[in-house]
Amino acid sequence: IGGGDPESADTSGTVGNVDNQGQKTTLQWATDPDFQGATWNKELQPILYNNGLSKDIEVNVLAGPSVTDNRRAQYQQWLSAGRSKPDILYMDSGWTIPFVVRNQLMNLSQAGNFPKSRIQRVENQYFDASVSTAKGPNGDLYAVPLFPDFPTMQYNQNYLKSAGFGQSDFDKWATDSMTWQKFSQVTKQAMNSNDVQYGYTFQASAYEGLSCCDFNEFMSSWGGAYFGNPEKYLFGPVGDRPITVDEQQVINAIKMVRTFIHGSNANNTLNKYQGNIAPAAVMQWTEEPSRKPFTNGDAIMHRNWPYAINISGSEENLGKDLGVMPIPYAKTPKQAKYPMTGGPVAALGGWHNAVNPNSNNKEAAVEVLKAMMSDEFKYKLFEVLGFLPPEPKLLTTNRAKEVPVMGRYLESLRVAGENAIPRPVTPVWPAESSKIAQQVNGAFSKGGKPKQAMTQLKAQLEAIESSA
Amino acid sequence: MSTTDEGVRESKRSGPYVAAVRWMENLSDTQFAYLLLTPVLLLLGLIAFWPLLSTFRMSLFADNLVGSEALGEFVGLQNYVALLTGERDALLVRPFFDPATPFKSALTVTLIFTVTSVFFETVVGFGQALVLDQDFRGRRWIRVAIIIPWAVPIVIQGMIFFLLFQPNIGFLVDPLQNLGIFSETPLSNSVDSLIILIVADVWKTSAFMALIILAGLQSVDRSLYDVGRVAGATKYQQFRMITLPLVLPSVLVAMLFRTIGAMRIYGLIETVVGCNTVPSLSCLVVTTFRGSRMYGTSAAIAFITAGLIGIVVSVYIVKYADTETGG
Amino acid sequence: MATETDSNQGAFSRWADSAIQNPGKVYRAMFYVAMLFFLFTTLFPFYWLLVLALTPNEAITSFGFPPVPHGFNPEAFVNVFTTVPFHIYMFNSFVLGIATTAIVLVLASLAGYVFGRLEFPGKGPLMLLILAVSYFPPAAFIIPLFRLFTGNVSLLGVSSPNLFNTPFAMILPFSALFMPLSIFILSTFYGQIPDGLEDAARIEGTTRLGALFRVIMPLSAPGVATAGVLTFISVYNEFFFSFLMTSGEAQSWAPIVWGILSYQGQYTQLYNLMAAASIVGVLPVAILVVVAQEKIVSGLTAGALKE
Amino acid sequence: MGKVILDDVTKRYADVTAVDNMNLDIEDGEFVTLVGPSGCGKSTTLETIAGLTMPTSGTITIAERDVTNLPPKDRGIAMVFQNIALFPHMDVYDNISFGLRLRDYPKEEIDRRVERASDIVQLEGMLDRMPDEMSGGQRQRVAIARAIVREPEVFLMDEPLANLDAKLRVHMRTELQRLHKELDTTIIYVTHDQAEAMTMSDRIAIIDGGELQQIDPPLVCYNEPQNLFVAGFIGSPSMNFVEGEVTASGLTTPDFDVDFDITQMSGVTEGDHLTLGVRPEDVYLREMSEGVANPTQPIPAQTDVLEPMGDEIFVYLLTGDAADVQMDIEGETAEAPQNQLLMSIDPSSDIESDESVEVVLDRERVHLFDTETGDAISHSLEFAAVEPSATETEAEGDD
Amino acid sequence: MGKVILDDVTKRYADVTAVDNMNLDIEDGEFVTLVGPSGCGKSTTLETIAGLTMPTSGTITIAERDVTNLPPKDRGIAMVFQNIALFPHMDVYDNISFGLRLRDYPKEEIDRRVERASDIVQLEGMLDRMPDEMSGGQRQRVAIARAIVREPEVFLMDEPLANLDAKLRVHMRTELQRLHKELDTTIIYVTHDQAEAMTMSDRIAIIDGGELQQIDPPLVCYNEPQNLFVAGFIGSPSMNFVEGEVTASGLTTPDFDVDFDITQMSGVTEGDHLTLGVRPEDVYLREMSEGVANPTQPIPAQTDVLEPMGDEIFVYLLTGDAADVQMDIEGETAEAPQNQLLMSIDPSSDIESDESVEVVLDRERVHLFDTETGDAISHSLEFAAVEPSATETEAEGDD
Ligand SMILES: Nc1ncnc2c1ncn2[C@@H]1O[C@H](COP(=O)(O)OP(=O)(O)OP(=O)(O)O)[C@@H](O)[C@H]1O
Ligand SMILES: Nc1ncnc2c1ncn2[C@@H]1O[C@H](COP(=O)(O)OP(=O)(O)OP(=O)(O)O)[C@@H](O)[C@H]1O
Ligand SMILES: [Mg+2]
Ligand SMILES: [Mg+2]
Repeated sequence: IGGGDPESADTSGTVGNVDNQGQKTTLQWATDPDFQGATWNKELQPILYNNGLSKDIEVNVLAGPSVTDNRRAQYQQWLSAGRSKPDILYMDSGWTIPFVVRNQLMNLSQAGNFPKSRIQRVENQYFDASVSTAKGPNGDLYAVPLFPDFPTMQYNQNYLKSAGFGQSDFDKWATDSMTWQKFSQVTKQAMNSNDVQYGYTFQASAYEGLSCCDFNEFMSSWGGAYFGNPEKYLFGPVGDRPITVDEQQVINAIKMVRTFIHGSNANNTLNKYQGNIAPAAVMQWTEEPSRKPFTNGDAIMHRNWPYAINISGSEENLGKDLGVMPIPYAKTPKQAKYPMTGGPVAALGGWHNAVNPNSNNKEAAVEVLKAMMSDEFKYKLFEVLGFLPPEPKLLTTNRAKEVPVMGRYLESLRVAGENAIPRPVTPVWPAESSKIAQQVNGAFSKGGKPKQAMTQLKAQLEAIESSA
Repeated sequence: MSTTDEGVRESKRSGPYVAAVRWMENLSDTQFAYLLLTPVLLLLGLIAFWPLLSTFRMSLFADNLVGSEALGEFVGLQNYVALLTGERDALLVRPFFDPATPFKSALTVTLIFTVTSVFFETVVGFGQALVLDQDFRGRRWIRVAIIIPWAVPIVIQGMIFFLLFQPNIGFLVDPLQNLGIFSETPLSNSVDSLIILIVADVWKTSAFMALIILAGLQSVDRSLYDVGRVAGATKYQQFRMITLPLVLPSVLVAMLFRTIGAMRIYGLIETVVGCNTVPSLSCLVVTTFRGSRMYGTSAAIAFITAGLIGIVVSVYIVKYADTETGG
Repeated sequence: MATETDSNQGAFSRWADSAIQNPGKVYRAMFYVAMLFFLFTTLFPFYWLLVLALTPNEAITSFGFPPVPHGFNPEAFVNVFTTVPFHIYMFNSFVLGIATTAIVLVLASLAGYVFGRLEFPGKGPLMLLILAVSYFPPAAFIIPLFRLFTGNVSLLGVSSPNLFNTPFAMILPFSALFMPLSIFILSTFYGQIPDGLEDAARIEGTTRLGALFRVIMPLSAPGVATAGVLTFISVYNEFFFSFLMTSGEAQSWAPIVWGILSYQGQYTQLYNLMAAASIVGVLPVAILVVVAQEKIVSGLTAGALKE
Repeated sequence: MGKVILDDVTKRYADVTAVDNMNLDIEDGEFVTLVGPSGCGKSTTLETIAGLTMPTSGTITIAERDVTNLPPKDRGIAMVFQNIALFPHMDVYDNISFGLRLRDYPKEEIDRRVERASDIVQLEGMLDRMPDEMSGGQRQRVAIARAIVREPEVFLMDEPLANLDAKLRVHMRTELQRLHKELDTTIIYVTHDQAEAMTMSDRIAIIDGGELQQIDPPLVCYNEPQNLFVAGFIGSPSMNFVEGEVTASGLTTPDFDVDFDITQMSGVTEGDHLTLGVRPEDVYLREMSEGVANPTQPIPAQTDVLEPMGDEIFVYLLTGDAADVQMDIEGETAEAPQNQLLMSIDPSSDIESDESVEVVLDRERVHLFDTETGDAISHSLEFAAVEPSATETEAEGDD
Repeated sequence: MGKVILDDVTKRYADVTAVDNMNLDIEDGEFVTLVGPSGCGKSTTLETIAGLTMPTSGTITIAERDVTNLPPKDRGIAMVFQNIALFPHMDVYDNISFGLRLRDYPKEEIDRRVERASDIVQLEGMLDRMPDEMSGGQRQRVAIARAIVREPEVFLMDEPLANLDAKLRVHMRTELQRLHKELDTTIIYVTHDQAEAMTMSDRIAIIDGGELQQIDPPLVCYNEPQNLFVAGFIGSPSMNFVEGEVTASGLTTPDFDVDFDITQMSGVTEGDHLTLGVRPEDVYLREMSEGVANPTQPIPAQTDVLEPMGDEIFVYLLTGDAADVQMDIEGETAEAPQNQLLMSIDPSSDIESDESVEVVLDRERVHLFDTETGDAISHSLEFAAVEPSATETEAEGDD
């Protein structure tokens, strides 16, 4: 079964070299259906040519499934079978690393036509969290982030206004969000002063989204972590790192959520928090079911990805009444036990591009990645598809601010991006993720016992870690 | 002309075709049987048996999560042992078998699902087939109506039931909760979810049963009912003594394949509740296969699943063989 | 009120009396009750699908009972085709379905004849072997098959043809995996045809195979049609191989599941389009299948099964 | 109790009238046989009586109850089907006991009856065979046994002995008659075997084209057929028919004349077209006709084909002009061609083919029919030619 | 070309031997009829010839080719099945033309043949009916037509006329015989109708329990049956059998004696147990026996039941002691009980039941069989009693 071969160092390759051949090279880019058709041919590809890509290189979009698991399954299939197409692979930051670890992606750090300067630019200017999920254990770069994704807390200003909050609060929260405690009070207050169905909606179904993201945020914002110090252990070494899910701050995070759902009178809840602000339904909600009531004005607070900002913030929905702030926190970074935790942490999403090591056109593929790194391409992506630029500095420019809807909330997004925390993705993460989701979801439920669940989870994670 | 006529005709056609036909006609029953089975066996050999053998080989190797090679070293039956003793449960989405939590371990969930859904599908499918077997105006449209669920793709079937039981979308959660049937979040509750899955499966695949049983009903020689009627059989007696025994082989085939299908349930789970909530045997196969690239484990679970199915369906096989021999 | 129940009772007891005298009435009534019950239970979720299709995606929230569409948005049925080339996916599925069905019916007929009408050593074990194919989850086949169809398997130095993104990469596995069901159905039906008719055909000059295709198969028309319909719909709905044996583009023979999946985004699902697409994809098939089945059955058996 | 009455029963299929305005009045305990050409509606008549087919119009009464709309099971009948229709999934025992098991008879009673019935049809020891392991005749016997175990009020039997050999058939006939007496049931029986019809029935109903032609005791049908159809149908081999014209002195046919006193015959006038009918056994070689009290004039003929049957010989005679022509075997119908006469004689006669002979007819057994309508006019020419007696006195003694 | 030879053919089912060591040698163009009791193996024999059943042992030769292992289609046969076996999904035309269409005959040829065949079986105008819209007899005719359009070398017909009425049956017989001549085919025919067997066949093969009993021309079988079984089977009503013991003066039975010269009879010695057989038509009322050249002594008897058959009357006689006993109808077998004698007489006789009469037997037509083995010993007592002539000269003239 084919793996990546490091012999890809086809050093002599330059753009000119490809050019000299006078032959068209057609590359296949497996990517999201969003890129199909005119979007690519008319709007995005021309930008590449404007930014140094030879006209002899043509990129065809191979639209695959948008559902991330399905895409991963496809790649696993293709790469294991050693297929040479597609040349460029669009990869979830949540599962790029296992492919790297298995040598199934081309090492860009060793690619002849991907100079050190480029690598440095990625390392220095891109969101750190994103870059960390595109690198191998040896620190080499295997993928170039195309766009990142950070959840934020979105809210309906109307309800908060009638609860006595005002624009100044909103402005402040935009970059400097609040503690969970304050959050619960604000939400409760707004619920009391409005006739609204739901207070706070988020996603707590037993699925990947809970372990990678929603719960990861709750936990990290309490200063907790799955595997001890994220700076050291986030991506391994598997089997040789602490497992810290049974620490008190993790348990507290669960108790806090239990309070949100079941009220502080229920077992295993926290007193200082306002309870009953989230419906029990969150326990079976994923993104869309949780978003719908919010977009429709039936909820006050809602945690979701930037795509939801675009929808809820559009004119026919909440429009300007949509407020956005970074995710609230329980502990500040200083108070938090581990680095990278505490404060308005945001789970990292987003997608990278990597090169198929079996491709017959690796050089040309690298050229394409390089052209995609141009600012103009990133802006265009933001404008056309609403995908955030992967560099914090591009979020502060006027061009970015002019992008409809999303342009209004760039500051919040930047803060989120700077506090982003990747999931601890390793080859065993899928197994760990489902255990985490199960235990956490179980602990959230009415009769859940956080302490016991986390002790169990620790044992389960230990078993997984040790078996790998 | 007369007598030699056929002879002439026969000899006019000659050559390899006639030779081949003659050769085939002269084969003994056994030879002929194997000849006719050749294409099927070739196809299955290439597309089914060979891959299965190769997968079986995979099941004898350790998982390799990290390296570039898909498989680790040869470990013999260790994967099977680890799975059956529960040693590998940690790496599975849910334990393979855990009597303490029957609704959260793959084997028990699968068996509960299979027994219940096949039972209801048989009853409902038989009922539908009996209705469709009647002659009435508009029967064709009723038939469309009954077939429709079977034609619905699993993704959509999943979506239908997923949305029906979403608190802010569907309309079934509150009433069912008020009746005390379901919890307020049925899709995060293993028991409720299993019930929903069974209902969804019965909805869709009863049509499968109905179609096969209907075909069986249509093949019954109508004059036997005349005999039955004259002999004084009530409708029910006709059903029990004539219809039922004569369609029994069809019913068994339908149940056999539904049982196999139910024991491999996956797609519906994935689209309605997810394998975390309702783990089936196939869930274990797919999650280890797609998620973690635990190919050895995955292959071993696949073979264990197949073995379990084999054990369960042997009940039918015995019954089926009975009806075949006219017993 | 009292009189009303009275007259109700009167009507009911009158009906009951006449029913006792004429049990045919009871059967008729039971029949209608059963029919309505089945109609309701099978169509209700489908109606729900229609409600979803007609409701704009953003308005898909808080339905009451009975659910009615929030808003009326028939454009969904148009958008289904403008968003992705759904008709091409449907076409692909049709081609795959018909090709698979044809292969399965021919091969399964041969095997069904063998298992249904002949006695020979090894019959039982062979049937079990073939049945065993369907015991395995599709995942158990995929790795070797994928390698086979991407030209990664070689025998005696000849490597397998690259069938990925061609219909064959799906038709072959479909045929193999749906074969056991058809074999079992057909052998059941073929086994029930009286020997006399096969004898008559052979006396008239058919070969054994000729008798199969000219007499046994037509006489088993309900069974053949059912096997065909089940196979066709199974292909139409198949997920695993449909998903992995093509890269997913309409022009790469991706079937209808890909069409429906393409209304799903990373986080969003266009429920209304998915619902509309499935109605568009399913309804014609169901009608076609029923009409075809009736045609097949009546065409092959003509009056044979009439009373 | 088992009186069966069909009142104006008609059954029409799309383009065929299978039963046409049938009126039958069958007494309790009577044994009535339906006969008629293939496709004349016998089975359909039984089916309407059984309730398997709804008549298009008319009513059916069994045992004084109008059963026209009753389901078969409430009509108190048992039936042997022409197509046998055994249950393929049941062995012989289960097939036979089917009706009894339906009625929850006690096991011993069922066993007893099944044993008796299988004795009657001589299937002892085959009770555990499946239908497809039996010969045609064996299956038919199972079907008979299945009906007789029921002991119903009315038996309907559709050619129940068609597949049995002569000896078994004789045996079965006796058994059925005994059963008929013993159970005192009404039996409506369809057969194409004349001997069966003749020996077993109280009355025979002859049907043609769905219409009842005659219903009478067997010998009445044989000796006094009401019309040409019945005359030709009953009796095997069939009655000889010769068309002719009435002259003053009797009947003139193309080949020979038969004289009789036309004044003695009501409704016959000179110039009428009549058909003369005479059965083969009533044609005698002139030299062997001593036993015939009242023969006709000798008729010259030539013998053609001889068919020795063991206990008799059938002699095909060519009369008149045709005596030179070879027998015309291209004939489209089963009726003998105009100029052919069939004679049945004793096997001891040493007649040869292609011999010139003279034959006579037994006047007492010559029938006359209206050629047009087919209705019978007379069943004997006895008195007509010899003694102008009684009835019509204005007779013109012409000879 | 259509010579059919069965050589030691045996067919065994699980527990039944359906055909037991059958040897048949059927000439080209011959018309052979198989008869025998139900279940004796007639259909099975045809099936082995057709190739539908593989014989357990033995070989089959058709037209000088060993076809034992050839498929049916290559044997040049057509067959009419006992169970008719029409293709229910085809209309009459398609059923009849099936074999021709298989052989790609031109459309016109097919039409021509189908039309002719449907004419022969009188199904004109029914070509577009489906089998289930036809009566039993009509279906059977379709089956016949399906076979005859093929014009093969060998016809196998399994009770092809069982469901037809007498007239049609006579017609069909003629047609089949004509076809037989015209096509010069070999026909192997199964029937349970004696008249059919007698009139149509060149030879009759009598089978019992799977074993061939006798194969001879019809009259030979009738007049010289080789054993008790054949004697009892052929002829309807059946031959009368009386068991007796040989005495010096002839045969003594419990009820009467028949004298003959036992010395004239090879293989018969005093004390042997023999069975006397005499056909009903060879039993005469003494006063009507003028025509009998060589009658036995008168036998006193009493008439019992009379069965008028139209052209003859069956008289059941009780002889000897039994003359006082009522006819025993509980009899288990179809054979007449020991002391009962059946006589067939002319319908003109005015005999009544319960009358005392004297009857004589026609010596020339009295058969003797070995009671034990059933083998025939003599088919006439003619010479035996009157003129001790020829053959054995050491005869002891005992009377
Ligand atoms: N498949 C079978 N299995 C067992 N026994 C069988 C099978 N087929 C026929 N037999 C037996 O073989 C014997 C001969 O059957 P066959 O059909 O040849 O009789 P037949 O002479 O045609 O009788 P009939 O006149 O009743 O049609 C019968 O006793 C029958 O029961
Ligand atoms: N379902 C039907 N559709 C149309 N015509 C039919 C149907 N059933 C019977 N017939 C016709 O009705 C007529 C009477 O049929 P029936 O079966 O009563 O005849 P039958 O007297 O029993 O003849 P046979 O002696 O041949 O059995 C026939 O001409 C037949 O073709
Ligand atoms: Mg009939
Ligand atoms: Mg037979």
